[in-house]
Amino acid sequence: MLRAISKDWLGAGFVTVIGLAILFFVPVLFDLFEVLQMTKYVVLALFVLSLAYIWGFGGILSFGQAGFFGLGGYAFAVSSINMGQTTVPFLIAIAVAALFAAALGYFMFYGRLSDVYLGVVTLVVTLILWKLINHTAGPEYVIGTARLGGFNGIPSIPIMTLPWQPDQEMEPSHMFQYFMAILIGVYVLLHILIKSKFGRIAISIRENEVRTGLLGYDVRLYKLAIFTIGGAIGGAAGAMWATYQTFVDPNIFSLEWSALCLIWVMAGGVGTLFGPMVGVLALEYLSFQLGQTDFINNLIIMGVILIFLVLLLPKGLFPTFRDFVTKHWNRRHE
Amino acid sequence: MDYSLVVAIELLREVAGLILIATGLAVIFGMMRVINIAHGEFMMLGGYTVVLTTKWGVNIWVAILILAPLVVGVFGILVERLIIRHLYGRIIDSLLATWGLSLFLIGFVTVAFGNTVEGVSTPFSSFSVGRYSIAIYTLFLIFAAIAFITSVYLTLRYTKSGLIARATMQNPDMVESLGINSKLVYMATFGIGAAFAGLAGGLLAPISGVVPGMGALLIGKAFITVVTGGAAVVAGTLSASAILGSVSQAVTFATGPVFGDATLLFVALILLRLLPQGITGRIFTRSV
Amino acid sequence: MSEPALLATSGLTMRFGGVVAVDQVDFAVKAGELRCLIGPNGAGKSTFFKCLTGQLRPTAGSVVFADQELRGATTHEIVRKGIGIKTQVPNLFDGLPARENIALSALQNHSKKRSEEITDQMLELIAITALANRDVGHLAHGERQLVELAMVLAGQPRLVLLDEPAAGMTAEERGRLANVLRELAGDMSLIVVEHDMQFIRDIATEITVLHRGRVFLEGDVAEIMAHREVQEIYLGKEANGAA
Amino acid sequence: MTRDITRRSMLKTTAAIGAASALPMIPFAAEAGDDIIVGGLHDLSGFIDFAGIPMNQIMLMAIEEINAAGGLLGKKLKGAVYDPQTKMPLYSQFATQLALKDKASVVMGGITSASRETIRPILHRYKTLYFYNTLYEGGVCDRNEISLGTTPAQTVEKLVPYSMGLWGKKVYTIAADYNYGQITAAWVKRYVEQNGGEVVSTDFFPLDVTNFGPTISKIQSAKPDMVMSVLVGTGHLGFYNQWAAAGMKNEIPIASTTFGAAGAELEILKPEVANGILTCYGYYPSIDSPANKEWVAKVNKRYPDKTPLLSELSAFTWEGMMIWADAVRSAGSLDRMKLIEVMESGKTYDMPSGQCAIDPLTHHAIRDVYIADLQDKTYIIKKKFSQVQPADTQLVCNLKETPNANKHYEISLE
Repeated sequence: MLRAISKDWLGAGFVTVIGLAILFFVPVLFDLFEVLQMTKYVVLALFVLSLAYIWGFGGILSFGQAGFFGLGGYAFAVSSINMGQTTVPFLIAIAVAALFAAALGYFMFYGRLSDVYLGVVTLVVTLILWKLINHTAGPEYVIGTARLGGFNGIPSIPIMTLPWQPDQEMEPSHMFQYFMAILIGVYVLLHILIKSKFGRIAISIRENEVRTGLLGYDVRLYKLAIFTIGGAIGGAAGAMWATYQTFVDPNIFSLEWSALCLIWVMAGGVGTLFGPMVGVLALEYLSFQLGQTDFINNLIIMGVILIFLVLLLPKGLFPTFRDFVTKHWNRRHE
Repeated sequence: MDYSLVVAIELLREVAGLILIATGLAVIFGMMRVINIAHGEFMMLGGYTVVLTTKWGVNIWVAILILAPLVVGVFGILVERLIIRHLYGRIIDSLLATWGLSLFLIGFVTVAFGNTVEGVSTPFSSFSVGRYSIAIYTLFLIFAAIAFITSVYLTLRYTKSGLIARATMQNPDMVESLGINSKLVYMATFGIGAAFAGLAGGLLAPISGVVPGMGALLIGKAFITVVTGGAAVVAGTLSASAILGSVSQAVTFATGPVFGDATLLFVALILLRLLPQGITGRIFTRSV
Repeated sequence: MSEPALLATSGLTMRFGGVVAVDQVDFAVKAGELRCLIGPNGAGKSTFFKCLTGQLRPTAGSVVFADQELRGATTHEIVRKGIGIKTQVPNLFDGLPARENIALSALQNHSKKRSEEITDQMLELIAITALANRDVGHLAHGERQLVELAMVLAGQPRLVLLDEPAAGMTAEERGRLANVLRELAGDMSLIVVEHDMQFIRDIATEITVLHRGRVFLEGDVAEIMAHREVQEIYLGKEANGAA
Repeated sequence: MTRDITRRSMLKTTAAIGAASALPMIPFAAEAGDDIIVGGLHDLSGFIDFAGIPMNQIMLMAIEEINAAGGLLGKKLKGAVYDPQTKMPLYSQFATQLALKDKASVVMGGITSASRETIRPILHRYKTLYFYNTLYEGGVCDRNEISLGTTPAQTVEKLVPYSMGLWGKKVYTIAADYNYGQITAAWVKRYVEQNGGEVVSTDFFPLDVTNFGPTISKIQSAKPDMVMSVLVGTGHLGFYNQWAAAGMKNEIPIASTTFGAAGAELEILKPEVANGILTCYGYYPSIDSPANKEWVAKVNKRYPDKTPLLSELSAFTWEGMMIWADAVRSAGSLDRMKLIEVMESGKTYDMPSGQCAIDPLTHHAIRDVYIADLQDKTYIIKKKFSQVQPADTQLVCNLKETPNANKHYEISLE
């Protein structure tokens, strides 16, 4: 017990220290292009945390995590174009995604839906969002001064500013550091949350929902809270994505994004926060490298990798690696 | 009057289309708890089988009704042996693996056959309903779907293998204790599901574009139909196809295809909300 | 009735379509009482149990616990009012150690530190301290039953509902359980749904017999055991079958 | 196709260098050397690879030809080719890489408007000259971009009166439900009305629609003289098959400014389905001019096994390369502003597609446009229009007045 707890905190502390080191040293050591690439991984890592948390530590499998990502992105795009600043829009994006998650969560959890079936509802809702936003090509779909743009999406989204410097667009290296700080902050907060009473009950829901209810906990409320937190994080990531790319299009809601998010979590390992972030890095980097080669159709390679990942590393990269290390460590110390 | 008849035929055609694309998925899903994301690509393979074999001189009906299901069915058995059998009871893993398979197949077909293979033209001509003319092939599709679902029903209801299949759906753990080789049942099921997908792809080949990415256009609807339908293969697919197909097509006639599709999803959502345990409860009790 | 009942149902009815599983049951348990609920298969015991726990919403009638109406409340609300529920099949967090399981229950109303203390008390009370750090998924069925009981008690309920708590236990475990239940009675009320007549003899003071969804008879052990009709409808078949 | 890929030996070395240099954890040291880097961003896999692969092939062929003639400014050209896999995040990533790491002198590519709007601001920000060679809805106003594709005002304006003259004044429009479809449909309506006709209905279809039964019935009940198709993508291919199957092909004729744009429809649909569809583009392989015949022969010689689909997209990619190379030679420099000034000078280029110039106000091509009738997979050119202006973009864009513009305008016809 003691060992388990200290190990957990040690791991989280270690990850945080690495994160801070990356935050401070990357902009110094790497050139503009590499900083931009790493900013992308940071945003996606935050996105994947949203699912890693609700799935790994609340047992809620969402097939539609892209819905929150997309809502955050669109909310940020529309509000920042209208307001001419970015701090409030960032909060709006988080709020919109969180509110949508809360409403959807209420519909699902208080309707006593369960398990994968819940996954299907999240998937269908995201598909509806995708369909509808795709349909907004006409000039009548306008919010304030922001055209929704249908299939082509919203271009020219303002670049985020620091909350305390609203007049100055962030330099790429500052954006990287700002986003990295957000990522570290969310990671640490989630870790604290997981270790709290709330987190323990959330895990007990994942382990045995019925029993948790029989102990007098309002399972629906807990799930709703977890799902809403996940939605808020997804929305934040979406807003960061929008400002990073300076555009959003409906494909942000697509099945592909939801599936990618699932795959990153799966590949990294369900039930950890660190693993899925590694999963993002590994798979996105791979996809990027594949784009630079042309010896064979890239879909073939991605497909084969996915199949092998599932067949050979079913627990995910990080847990497999961790178990391997622990096993050897124990052997040496026995 | 003519117009109502035309609308009715189109409604039936949409329902028939859903039945065709969903049944294979439903068989695999209902019996094996495997969500085959590559189902759309299995249909694409069926389409390619028809397009390529007719090009080599094979009669189009042989290609659609025999070769497409045969080729894709054999391929399905291969996939089951190589990939799926390692993943029973792991619903999410099987989903990811079949997604990988789907990407692989799109890429592979593109490389092997190219993405611009000349299609087949639609057999039969058209007939007139008043001032409207309708492709006879539309009627053929409707009858094909009826024949298809009827034969699935009869097989499940009256044959020994149908009995085994139903027993597997009720309680997969029991089958082994009845002295039946469940591995064989699963292999056959996956093969049959794949063959259905191949047949559907073959039947749709003459009226859609046969391209490597065509599966992605079909899988979403098929998936939603199956999930809405629930555990019972025939009743589920039939009822879900009927409701979703007719409602969405009616809305399409009234407004346009955008709201038709959105309505399909929305109706599915309402159905799932109203019948949460009744429809899918049995399938998912053991999952995740 | 000299003192007011802690839990009382009146006219409690549960219909499934045309079938009446529980038919206008009036039932009352006093504070500190240990009551057994028996009846042949299909007598409506389980349905009645689920009506009390909120897993089913009764068609008609009322359930009053400590002067509050429970009908329509959800399970967790009912638990919060002070009713502990032990289900028929042990329902545990298989991936977690026994200690963690029990602590999760105590956490409901207490701080982390206090709930650790309560957990230790419960482990001692049920005499399962030896199992404290083992994952409950790896325990034997009877051991799991005991862990679950400890878990329910850690929530410090005023009334505990137990559905066949002795199922799957060794004779030794069953004896231990009977002792614990007898000890608990007085501090809290207990309602035990049970099949095992030997176990009932060991613990019971008062027995309610359900038959065809109705209360057939109430009385103490000796009375019920001696009743001819009870023997016919219930003991005649069940006792032989169980023996 | 595999065989074509293995041929791209030169490309492989580029890719290998690119792969090694892109490891984010290793600070990039190797420089691209003295070569001039030409960036290519075309979808080589994913659902529009049928368009991207020929464009890429033609771009590489142009590089080879320029190198064979001694290169530019005494240096060799080197293609830096990436496959964005039809994913917008990869588009932005590779565009950034081309601009910042590969230090590309020019970037060719982007196929959908979405991909263009992804990379255009990036290349604008990092001052890397950009050629967009695809037909689109018009409205880009950016001095850093040269847009060579035709826009609705160039094609719809010609096709509508021509086909109405042949068939009649009642038009039914079916269009893809996105910006290109919406805007083109609006232009169709304007030109139909200007020519005294009537659009009886305009239906929009999401790109994933495959069943057109209801629409075909609706068209039959509206009884138009012709159908104007602005359908796009492989899902919409089903319309032509279902149209023919319903026996409508010989009843109501179809004109289109999208059919066969990248050549795929032509290959996939049987002649009995596709024959008789009237189209309008800035290029057809059957253009009867010495320049075009020579070019087509060159392409066939370079890719004898499987010849790339020749269409506006691939032909204009060639033209983009040639116009850029000419500017480099004239300016004697790779300086972006100098090249832009050369191209803005109103120079006329003789190209396989005919005569072409860059409109200095919009950076769009002023070019020859053709109307052709499709018969048995061959386009029979019916009419040629010389030097057609990009009148739509001219409505919203004037780079002489606002040289710093960096925007894609929605051209409103309200």
